[in-house]
Amino acid sequence: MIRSNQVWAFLILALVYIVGVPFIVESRYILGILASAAGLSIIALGAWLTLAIGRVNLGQGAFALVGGYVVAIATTRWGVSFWLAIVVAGFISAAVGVVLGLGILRLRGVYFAMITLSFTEAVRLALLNGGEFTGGAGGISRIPVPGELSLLGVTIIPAFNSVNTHVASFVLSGVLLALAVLLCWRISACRIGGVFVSMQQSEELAQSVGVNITHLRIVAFGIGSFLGGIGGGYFAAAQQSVYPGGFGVPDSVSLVLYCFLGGIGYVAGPVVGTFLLFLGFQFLQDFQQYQMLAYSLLMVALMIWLPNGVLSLSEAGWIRRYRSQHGQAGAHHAG
Amino acid sequence: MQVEIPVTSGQPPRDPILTVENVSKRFGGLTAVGNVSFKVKEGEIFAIIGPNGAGKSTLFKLITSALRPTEGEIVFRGENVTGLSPHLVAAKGMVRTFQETTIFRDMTVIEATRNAHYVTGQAGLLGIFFNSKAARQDLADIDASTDRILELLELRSVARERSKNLPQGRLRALGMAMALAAHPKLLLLDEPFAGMNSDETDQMIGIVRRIRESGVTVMLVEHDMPAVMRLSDRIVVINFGKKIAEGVPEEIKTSQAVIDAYLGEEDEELGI
Amino acid sequence: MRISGMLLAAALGVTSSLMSLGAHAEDKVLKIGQLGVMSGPSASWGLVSRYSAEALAGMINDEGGLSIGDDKYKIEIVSVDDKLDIRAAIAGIERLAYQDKVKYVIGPNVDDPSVAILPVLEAAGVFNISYGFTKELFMEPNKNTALGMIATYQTAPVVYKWLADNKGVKTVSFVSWNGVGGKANLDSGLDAAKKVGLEVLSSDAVYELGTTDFFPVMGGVVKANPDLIVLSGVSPAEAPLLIRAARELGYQGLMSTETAQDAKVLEEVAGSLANGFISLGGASSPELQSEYMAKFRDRYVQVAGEWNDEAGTKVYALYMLLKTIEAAGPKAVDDIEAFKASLPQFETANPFIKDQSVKLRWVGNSWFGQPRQISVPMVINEYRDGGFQTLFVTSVE
Amino acid sequence: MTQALINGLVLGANYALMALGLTLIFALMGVLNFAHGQLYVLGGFVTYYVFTVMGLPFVVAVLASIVVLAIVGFLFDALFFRRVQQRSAREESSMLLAAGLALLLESLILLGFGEKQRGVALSVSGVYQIFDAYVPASRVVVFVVAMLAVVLFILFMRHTKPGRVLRAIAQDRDVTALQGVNIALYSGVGFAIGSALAGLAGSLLVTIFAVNSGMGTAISIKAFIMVMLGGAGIVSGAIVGAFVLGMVEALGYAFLPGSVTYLVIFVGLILFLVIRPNGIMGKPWG
Repeated sequence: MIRSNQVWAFLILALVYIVGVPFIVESRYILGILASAAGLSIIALGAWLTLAIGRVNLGQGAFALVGGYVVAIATTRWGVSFWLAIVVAGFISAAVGVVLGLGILRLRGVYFAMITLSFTEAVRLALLNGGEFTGGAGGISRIPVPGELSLLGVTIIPAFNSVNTHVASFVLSGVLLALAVLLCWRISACRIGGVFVSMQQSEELAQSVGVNITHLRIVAFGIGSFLGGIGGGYFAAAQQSVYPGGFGVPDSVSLVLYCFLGGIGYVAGPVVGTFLLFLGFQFLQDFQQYQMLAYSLLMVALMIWLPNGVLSLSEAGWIRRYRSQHGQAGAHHAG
Repeated sequence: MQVEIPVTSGQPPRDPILTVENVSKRFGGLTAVGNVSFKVKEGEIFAIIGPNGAGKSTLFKLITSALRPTEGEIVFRGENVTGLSPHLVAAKGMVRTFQETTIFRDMTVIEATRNAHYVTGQAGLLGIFFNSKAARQDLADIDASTDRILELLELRSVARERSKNLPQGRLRALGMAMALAAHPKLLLLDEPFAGMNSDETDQMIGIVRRIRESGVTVMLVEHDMPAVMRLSDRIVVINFGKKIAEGVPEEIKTSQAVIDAYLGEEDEELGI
Repeated sequence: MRISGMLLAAALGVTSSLMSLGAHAEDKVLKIGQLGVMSGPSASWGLVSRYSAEALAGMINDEGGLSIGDDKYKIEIVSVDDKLDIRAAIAGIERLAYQDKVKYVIGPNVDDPSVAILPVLEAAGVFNISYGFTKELFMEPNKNTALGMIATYQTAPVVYKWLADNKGVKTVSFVSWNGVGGKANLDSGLDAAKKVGLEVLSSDAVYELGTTDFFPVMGGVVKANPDLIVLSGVSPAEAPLLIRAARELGYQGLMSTETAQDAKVLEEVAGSLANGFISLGGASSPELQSEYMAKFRDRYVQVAGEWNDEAGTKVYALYMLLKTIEAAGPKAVDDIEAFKASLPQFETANPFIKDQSVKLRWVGNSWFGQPRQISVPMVINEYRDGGFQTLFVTSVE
Repeated sequence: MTQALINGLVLGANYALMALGLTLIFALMGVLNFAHGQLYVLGGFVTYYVFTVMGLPFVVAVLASIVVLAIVGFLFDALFFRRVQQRSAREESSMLLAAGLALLLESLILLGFGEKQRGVALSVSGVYQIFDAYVPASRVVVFVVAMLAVVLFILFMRHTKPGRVLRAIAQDRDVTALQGVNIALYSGVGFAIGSALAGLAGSLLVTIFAVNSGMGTAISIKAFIMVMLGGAGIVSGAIVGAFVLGMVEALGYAFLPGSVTYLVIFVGLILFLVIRPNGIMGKPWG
């Protein structure tokens, strides 16, 4: 059960991040990488939802590509507003996910991982060979920055080019991420989350008590694909361009890695993992040619020491002791 | 849905709740189950027994729709459920348990039982997500039901233990608790006595009886003859995929076919 | 080989990079950014850029630094790996522009990231030397990007003409890689072939970056048996494999590419099968190179562990940036407008080749409508037994 | 056409060598080894270093690759996989660990051996002509050695004690452990053999494909395709998968434009796995 004070705490934290950071951080570079980390976190949350039902999903890169291209094509060719386009991008990605999921979700383990990996490659190659429609190898550039969103003549969101574009992108990424976290948090805390955990541990058993596993697998995968599409759509507008190589197999693998390193037992896991590793890679820049080495060492070391993710530190002995003294232990069950 | 578990009187009811009619299953040329028929009546404890490899577990899988029969029909409460998806069979009120390997390892007893209440409740997925009025009512019902089930199966004391840390007997009770959470009319137990000592067996017999008293028909597939004899109202004996006997425990005990089947098996075991 | 000293080097790298964060000498420092792909299958593209810049910067610093106005500047190269990835390229250029306050950047190596960073160059006032060939990069309204080498569309007509005149080439087939760069190269090659009057037998042989076995790709090309097979814009890693596949499939004709290659790689991978292969070269072949170039080679070996012929073309980017800043005066250190204003009239001797009559300038007016290209000498080489021999030298304009 | 078929056959033999080690490690550990391609690359570089830089005979170079890679594989298991498999709540962790190790190995190779493409030119030269198709002698040599290695590997797995133990572990880890087999040791041995096979593949194929530090991921993905196509964890499956991929690739490049070939391969693989998840040779289970 999510307690309302937890929700308030989250909302305040999100607000402080979204509003406070642009005041403190002047560097466009830092704002830029924070925004990228937030965008990637949204996509990683999608991968996390499929991990929640016990599937290693290496197809998130493909859904991000689909979302990005939907935004790119809709805004540049048909003049659709970004705000409509990104929502459409999410739903088209979800639709692609549902159709694919109908065929592949009964597979598990490496079979599922491999098939989604193939999907990432297939989408990339399809976009590469898509001719005029997808812009082929050159992709689509000159995507306009998000314009004004107004309702009944009242401006809700100002056009990005009328304000500081960097700050606007940062705020957009933060808001989208907060919404994505709320979505996943709610799912995992309500009964559906409990059923997802059941399915992850034994689909046969879940089915035996009447769970329509086929249906719920599609739901989880569909929402995951939706988040992939939203994240991809965000990047299309933030970078003002999309390319077939924009997301590939290495990205798909990284996204799942972020989830694992953050801790897949926690909703915040993918977000913590993404920020830690993506920003970590940037800050290791000072190692110059040893940057990649330092980054991969950090990653492997984390996996060895904290195989259940960074957030599993919260279950370390001393924290648990503290909690039990303060009467909070065991208060996590879903429901 | 109401989550009352109605307590009925010990009146012996007569309507068949499950009818297995001429069911066969062949794998390639091999006949695992051949032309088996029987009826389970509402309110009874019914057992399928047979020596190792007799086709018991295949039959069990056929009834619960984990396998599709090559021939024959399975009728549950007047409805043909042959080949129906397992979750639909469960939703209709026929719920199975597993042997101990299949559990939600990382959940506590209370979590696992609450989670198993999937089919109960009026709220759809969106209702649950937005915590609609119906969903909140469902949650209250589930809490109440979970409470009753844990009480019934004597699991209160271990409610906050993780499943993987439970001793054998409790673990099997947890399996039944999860099955009861789906509010079955017919509970199918897969070898509930396997690997138990006599104390645990006694306890389990008590639990199964109480389940029946709560109004749930019980069918079990079992290898352990003495326990079955003590517990069951009626028994079907399977050997080499065929029904070789059916009747009350006294009839089975004295059936020559059954004695031969089990003697043959013991010879084999001695020979190894 | 470096494998033995690697741990030591790693330790040194960490300490030196930590130290460089704090310590600043009395000399003024001019930071030059370098953005390119330095990991993954195409790592050699960016690393050669980087090593070239570091080697030349080291030479200049050893000579006391660069004189701009009354001050001496030490040159510092700040490198960022773009992983051939758009997100990383944008993050990289933002880091260089906003974090390191760099005004001049060398790289990226290919087209997509070069296009993707344009908005940042504009917003931050950064001047970029790109190795992408897309013409729009160097044309109005873009003013902040210059081409650091010679593009396919510039080399191809010259090479094809020479081959038609001197080797009697009449028919040609193209092989290219699937990507923006590959496609652009292919188009300009086809265009040039048409102009020279060559008959194009096939141009649909396209391979994925990272392909290992080129037999299937080359099969169809060889079958048509053209006089010339053009390896359009291929990387140094793939060229020898393509050559070898063609030769092993029985191809006897000529082969060429418009990009720079490395003789050592050709020798190791294709051996004598690569003899006669025609490619674009820097001025590093013995008969052309000056003493300064020889010094640079030594320095490069110190930095990178081993010479790479591609460096012969890539050394020009940093050299031209520095010399132009020097000529434009102190204002240009922080303001690229002063730098850009001096481009049309800037001219200096080319220290890398013996022939001192050839000057280095910013060219490209006829191609891009503004001087946004370094006049790297166009040296056409032929590979033979482990080294390059110069066929002819010309220039872009 | 003949050329396309011959290309496919030769390609298949080379690919088979790439896939063997991967399928072995999968069978033993249940790990889809994302670092497989990097192990292959390391094998190629070791051979290059010993043969070209140190100037030792090619046979020594191949042996060096096998030994070095066997050690690396053993250490991978002992230092990394064993710990993570013991302590992680989710078994998928080891797949991700492999992906992390791939990155680590790749950056080490880049630092150690540099960014250049490296090749080894064998002194075997000449080209055979079969009908109207060409087959270079160097490929014939590699083909023969590759097939020999495959046969030796199969004999080892069938007729030696360690081979039998490894097969038993692949079949049922827990039961084998109950019989008093030192699972930890044999896992290490299995991993070592799997890596050594990857190293052998790299060592032989560096003579025709050359290696560079960044090509590992592409190799891994190709090997994954073959293994899944043939049936994960089954040796014969890996070999069949390799020849199927070789043929499809060769025919695709002959008749389809550019990268459409791999688009067709990936879409085909998805459809194939949906219909038959256990691959061509895999026994349907569960």
